[in-house]
Amino acid sequence: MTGFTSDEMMTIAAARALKNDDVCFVGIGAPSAACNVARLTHAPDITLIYESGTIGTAPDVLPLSIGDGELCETAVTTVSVPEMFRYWLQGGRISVGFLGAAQLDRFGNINTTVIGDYHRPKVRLPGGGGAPEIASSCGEIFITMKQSKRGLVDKIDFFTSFGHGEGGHARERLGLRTKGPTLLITDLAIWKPDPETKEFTVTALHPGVTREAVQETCGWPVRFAPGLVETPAPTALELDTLRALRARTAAAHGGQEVA
Amino acid sequence: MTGFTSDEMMTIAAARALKNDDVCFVGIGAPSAACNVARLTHAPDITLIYESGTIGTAPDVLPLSIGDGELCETAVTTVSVPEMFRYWLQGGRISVGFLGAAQLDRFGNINTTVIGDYHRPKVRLPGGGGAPEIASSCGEIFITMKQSKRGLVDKIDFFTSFGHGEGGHARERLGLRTKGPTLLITDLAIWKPDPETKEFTVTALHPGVTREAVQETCGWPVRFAPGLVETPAPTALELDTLRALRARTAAAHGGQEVA
Amino acid sequence: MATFMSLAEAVSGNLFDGDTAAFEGFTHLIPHAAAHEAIRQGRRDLTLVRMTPDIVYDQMIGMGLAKKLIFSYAGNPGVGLLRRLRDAVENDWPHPVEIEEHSHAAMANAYEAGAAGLPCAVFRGYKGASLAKVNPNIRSIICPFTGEELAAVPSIRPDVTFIHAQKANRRGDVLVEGIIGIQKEAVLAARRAVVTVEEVVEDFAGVHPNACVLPHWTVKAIAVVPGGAHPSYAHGYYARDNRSYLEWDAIAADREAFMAWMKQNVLDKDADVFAGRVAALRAAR
Amino acid sequence: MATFMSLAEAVSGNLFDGDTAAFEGFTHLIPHAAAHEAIRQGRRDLTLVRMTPDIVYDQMIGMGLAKKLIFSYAGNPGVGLLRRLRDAVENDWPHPVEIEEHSHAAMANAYEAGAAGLPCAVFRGYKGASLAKVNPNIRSIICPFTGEELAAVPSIRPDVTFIHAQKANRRGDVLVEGIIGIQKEAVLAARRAVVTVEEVVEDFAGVHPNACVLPHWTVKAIAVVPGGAHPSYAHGYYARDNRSYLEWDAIAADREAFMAWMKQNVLDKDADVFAGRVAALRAAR
Repeated sequence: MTGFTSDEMMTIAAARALKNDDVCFVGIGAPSAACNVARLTHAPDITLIYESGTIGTAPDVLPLSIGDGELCETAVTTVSVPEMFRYWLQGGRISVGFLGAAQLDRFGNINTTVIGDYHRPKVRLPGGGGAPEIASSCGEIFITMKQSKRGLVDKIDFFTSFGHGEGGHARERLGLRTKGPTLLITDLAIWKPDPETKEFTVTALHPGVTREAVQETCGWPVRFAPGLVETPAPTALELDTLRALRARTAAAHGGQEVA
Repeated sequence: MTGFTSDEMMTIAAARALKNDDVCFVGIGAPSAACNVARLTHAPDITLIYESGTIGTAPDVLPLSIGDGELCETAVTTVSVPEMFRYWLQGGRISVGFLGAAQLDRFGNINTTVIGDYHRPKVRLPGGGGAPEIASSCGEIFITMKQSKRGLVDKIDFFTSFGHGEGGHARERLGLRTKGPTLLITDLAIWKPDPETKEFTVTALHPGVTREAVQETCGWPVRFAPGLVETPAPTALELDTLRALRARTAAAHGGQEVA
Repeated sequence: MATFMSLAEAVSGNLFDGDTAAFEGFTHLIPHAAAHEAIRQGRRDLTLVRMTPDIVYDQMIGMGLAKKLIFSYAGNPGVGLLRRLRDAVENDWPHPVEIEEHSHAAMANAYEAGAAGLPCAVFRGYKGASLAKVNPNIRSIICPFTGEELAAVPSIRPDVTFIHAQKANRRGDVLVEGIIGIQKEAVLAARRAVVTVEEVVEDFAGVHPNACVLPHWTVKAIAVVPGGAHPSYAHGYYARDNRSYLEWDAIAADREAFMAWMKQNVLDKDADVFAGRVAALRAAR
Repeated sequence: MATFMSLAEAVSGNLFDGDTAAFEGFTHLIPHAAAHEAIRQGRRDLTLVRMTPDIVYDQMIGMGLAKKLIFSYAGNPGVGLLRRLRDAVENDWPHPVEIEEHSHAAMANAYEAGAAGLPCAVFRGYKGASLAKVNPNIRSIICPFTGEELAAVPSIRPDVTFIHAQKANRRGDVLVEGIIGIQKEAVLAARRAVVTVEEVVEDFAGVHPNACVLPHWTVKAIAVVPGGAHPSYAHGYYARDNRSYLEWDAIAADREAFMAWMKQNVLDKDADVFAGRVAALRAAR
């Protein structure tokens, strides 16, 4: 890996998954960067929605919170939070929900609530926010996170949001009519659920990444797809766009890093 | 009765019932005139709300519909119709609802739906519109209508909106926590519900009106309160205000009468 | 994705025999031009949804488009009854029309629930009201926390919703201002939405951030029809034609007068006539 | 009826020990000045309701005001965890805090139901989510038309809601613009509402007809506190103080550093300091 970082590769691979006609519910952090890189490269007409109520927003820099002023200033319209969750999310108008995770299991179930017991937690995490209903109401879910044994775990401590449950047809059994997690993009690889078992399976390794590196940073035995390919390296345009966005963001936020 | 019509007396008596700090849900026609006369005389700060979503409106002329443009132009704010019915009416923020009626019984139950059988009606009337929930959600209900045996009937054909049902504690039995009809203002008299039976009882006769005239235009045996008084005649200010409002309205609507 | 096209194309491509269709606009911005186009195209067996049917549905019912009507107040605002609707309900002319009647609160909540993707709306209503006895679609649920009985009605999910709005921008976003009524909900509750607009502007620069805007991806087709709400009005463009509402009472009172008026003013015309109809009303706004 | 008064009077007259209180503002317009006044007045045993507790509740919890917290996302936006809240939940410091945790969708619906005067909110949510197992206030109802199971949560009806807004007019009507969040619902759901504003204007002439305005009769008290949202922001007035959010992480990490910071910046100050805190941030907006 030369010329770009694994974090840049992750963000750019995530950006590529978005289409020009997607309506995307954006979480903060890595998803926000990926969505805006998509908008600034191959998907200029993508609709980005933040849960603060800003619909069709086009920020020049990445927001530090999901409710930064620029999101509103550049939005097509800004609605109330109840309307956002009722008409736009629950109403089924979002094609892609982009989520991060503190803990993730092989079936795309996410924990951002607690490490340990819920009532006497070892670590109290922020909780779900919009995630439980983003996971059930969006057409499909993309997940992005850096790999680590603490993050990709055999069993999550708490189901903050439901992915494919114990796998197979778990979603249908719950009455869910949306696809759930269809894509996991990490700093090392691209994963897609097996059509039958719904277990996340590596379908592409980022340039220079080995199978061993993926397994060493994952808490379950990794399956690799038969037709495993290499993720195309970032193009100059993609890298320039992401770096310029990050530079504008750093300047605007007074040198602050975006989490 | 000289110097004013019975219709003018009715409107002015209705206007007097409104207080400066009332928040009033206004029906069209006579209620609208009464509410605006109140606003232009003793209740300048009254909040008038029309079901089109216009809150705190102050029209210079009477609207022909509940959604005339001037209602919006002079309103403090204009909200959507679902918000109007959820936050403002059902939310319990309206102190007085003003209703008219095609048929009314002695307990303040109103029919504006059908004459005859619902499924094979003799006359199909407009229906309830906002009335069913205005009748249950407003703090109290004022009713205004001209007297006639066709209007004030022994039994209504259809309960479009519920007043005091069969009387007594019927509202409490239904779980209603609002007062329901507390005042009926006709072209001949002022009626209030008996504290026990909830039957409308005449408490004041308009100037020059006899008990016989009230009975002749009412379909049930009329009860008169012991302390029956005479409604004070319209003052010059009240009459001038109502007539000027009607003149401005006629001019603005191109000679059209307001129903 | 909104596509700009003629009103005739927008109607023929989105309204089909047997559809459940909503033409909404609460007194303001009533989509009369779209309704007239539906009449000209001779659509049949429609389930027509609208809180306040008024003239626009009186015409459609009288011309035989309606199989069923879902509504909450069937009057000519400020004038009186709807005579074509009455003739259908009382005398089955031109054919029987099934009715499903609600209160405004129920219809508003049902559109809201439709926009929110829910199967039903829950609200406090219909207490002691006879409609709950004659309409099997008025049911109840029990609050699992307080035990209170609340009313429930099915959400409204039209196959197609027609609205009239002030403006679209070049991308196809739609701006509705003033008395916004139930338009946003009616559009978002529908599978397809068709919007007629007064005009197309480059963008909505300077519009209030919380104005009612329907993004282009919520709308199927946009047709530019200046005056398309007449005799209703468009806030900022032209006033309500109160005289037409009054005159309608006499026209609709007689079947032959009605048919003659519809031939002359609807069947033999097209959407272009609406601009002329509001010309004299622009000064008043 | 809204009465203009000092923030100290507005808080002492409307917030009492044991109250259920909401301080709302979704990232934007967070009522920090009102929260600081509540801390100075030493209120206790509060049930604090807020979708996104963030710094404002981290401070109140750390200072011992909270008996219970009802929330849906407890993070320092863009920074990380809330260390005072964690210390209370994990270590009972300064005392145990009961938590009732929901999703954003549930909280938004619960405020909406509160504003709508309903006992509960009904929505499609919590499918497969563990919260439904640990929070007894997450229940379900069955749609009487389709049989679908929907989630139900109790509506939120605070004793008092505090919000910060851009403007009041002389009558006491309040204007909120930009990211309006949950403010209207939080005010209308409450028995009493207290609003801090950036400024008072003669009237809202020219404001968009569908802007978010809370009429004066929905508000109890208004206090003029320029900068009162700092380190949150006020659209059109000043930018978010992102640096303060980052710095909070270190301050809140240590109990003594926290107490010293609170003494210096809250207990020993009054509402007048907020104007100065945003002075340098006005240029950015």
